[in-house]
Amino acid sequence: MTIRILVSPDPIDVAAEMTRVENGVGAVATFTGLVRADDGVGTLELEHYPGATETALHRLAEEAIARWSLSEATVVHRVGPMRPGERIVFVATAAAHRGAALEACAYLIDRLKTDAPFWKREVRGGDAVWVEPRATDDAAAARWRS
Amino acid sequence: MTIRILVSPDPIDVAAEMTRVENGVGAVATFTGLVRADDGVGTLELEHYPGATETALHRLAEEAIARWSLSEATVVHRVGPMRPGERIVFVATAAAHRGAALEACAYLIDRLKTDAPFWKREVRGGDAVWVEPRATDDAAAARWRS
Amino acid sequence: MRVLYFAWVREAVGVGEEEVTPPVDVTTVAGLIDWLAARSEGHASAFADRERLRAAVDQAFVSLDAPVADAKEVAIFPPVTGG
Amino acid sequence: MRVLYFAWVREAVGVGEEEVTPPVDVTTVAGLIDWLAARSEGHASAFADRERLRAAVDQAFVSLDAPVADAKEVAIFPPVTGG
Repeated sequence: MTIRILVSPDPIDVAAEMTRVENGVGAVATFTGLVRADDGVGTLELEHYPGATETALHRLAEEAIARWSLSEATVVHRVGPMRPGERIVFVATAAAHRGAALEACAYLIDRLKTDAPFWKREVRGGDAVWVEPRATDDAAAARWRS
Repeated sequence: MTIRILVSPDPIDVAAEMTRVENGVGAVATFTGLVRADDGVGTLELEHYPGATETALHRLAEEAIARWSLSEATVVHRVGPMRPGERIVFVATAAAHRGAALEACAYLIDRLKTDAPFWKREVRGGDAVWVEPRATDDAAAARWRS
Repeated sequence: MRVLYFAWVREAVGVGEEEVTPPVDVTTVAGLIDWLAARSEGHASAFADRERLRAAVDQAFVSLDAPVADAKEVAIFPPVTGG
Repeated sequence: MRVLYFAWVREAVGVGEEEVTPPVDVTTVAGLIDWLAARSEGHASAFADRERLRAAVDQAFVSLDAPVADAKEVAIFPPVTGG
């Protein structure tokens, strides 16, 4: 199996990432998180903890591969400033069957939200506000611990 | 919201399909089913029931949109002959939040497997064999009826 | 009434569709299948095991006890295996 | 020991990282935060509410009662909000 972790200020190329994981397998699931265009955010800024971020994402991918026997796990997270409609994060999982790919994809994005050192700041007009963590994210991550 | 249903002998362009559903929303989930390269199939042939297929897929998409408040639902299914590694089916769902997009994507592929009139025939060497339905597919579709 | 066949049902019958005029006492899909089975050895072979058959009446999936009296199009086929 | 700050903790402290030499009685992350809080008004402001702080020691996430005695790098930051 292959793990691909990329943390970068560049736009996320989902076509290239998808082609990469479609490697002889039967099932690929993906999740893409985008900057919403409907809540007045002009710029979203992503700060992260270089080094620790990649380590955390790699560990999550290893856990998903072991738990669901994945053949591929990809996590790409953009950092720096981005605009409404742009991709923030892309997760892809590949497996022999769809159940494993779909569950592992949900697992990775749920765990990433609580266990990887990224921080979002929303800029609306002249105001920059750090995004507060959401209780629903903690709940979503906790359901995988049972 | 927008429903896109496409049943076609042409290869599935996932990049174009993904871009289409990333329409101002926060979350996009996708599932891609591919012809596996590891079990000796030389050609996979997909037969369908023209007209009834599109109606069935449209109905499933409408149900998913209503249940998870999706902004977009796309189901693209290839028919005719295809080779190992090629895409058979692509499902994409878009919503404000990830839970809705991920669940609706799993729902659509689970229900499609039991409720849309497609039939697969695998050609290995000179032998063509119609694929038998799997009990696990019935179980996967049934879990959404609770 | 137009009858459509798909997958191995189509192969066993030998045609993908045919126009038929069943007698008035054929009122359900199961009754239609009984009547069609007498048309040829291929039909008889295709319809030998009812548990392996599914049907649609006017493009809506139905059980084999569904009525066919007013149907324009009846399809008979194996359980689906797409996706 | 190198101390890193992120997000609003970084903004409140005023720097992203600093090199510090805490006294020997600073043995935990919480103890380090207490000691750092006295360095400036910015530090005090950043560390006012412990419940809003998270930490990593040598790039591994830890609770605030984790030891820091042998740490090369300690990071202090708000709960994460990526993805």
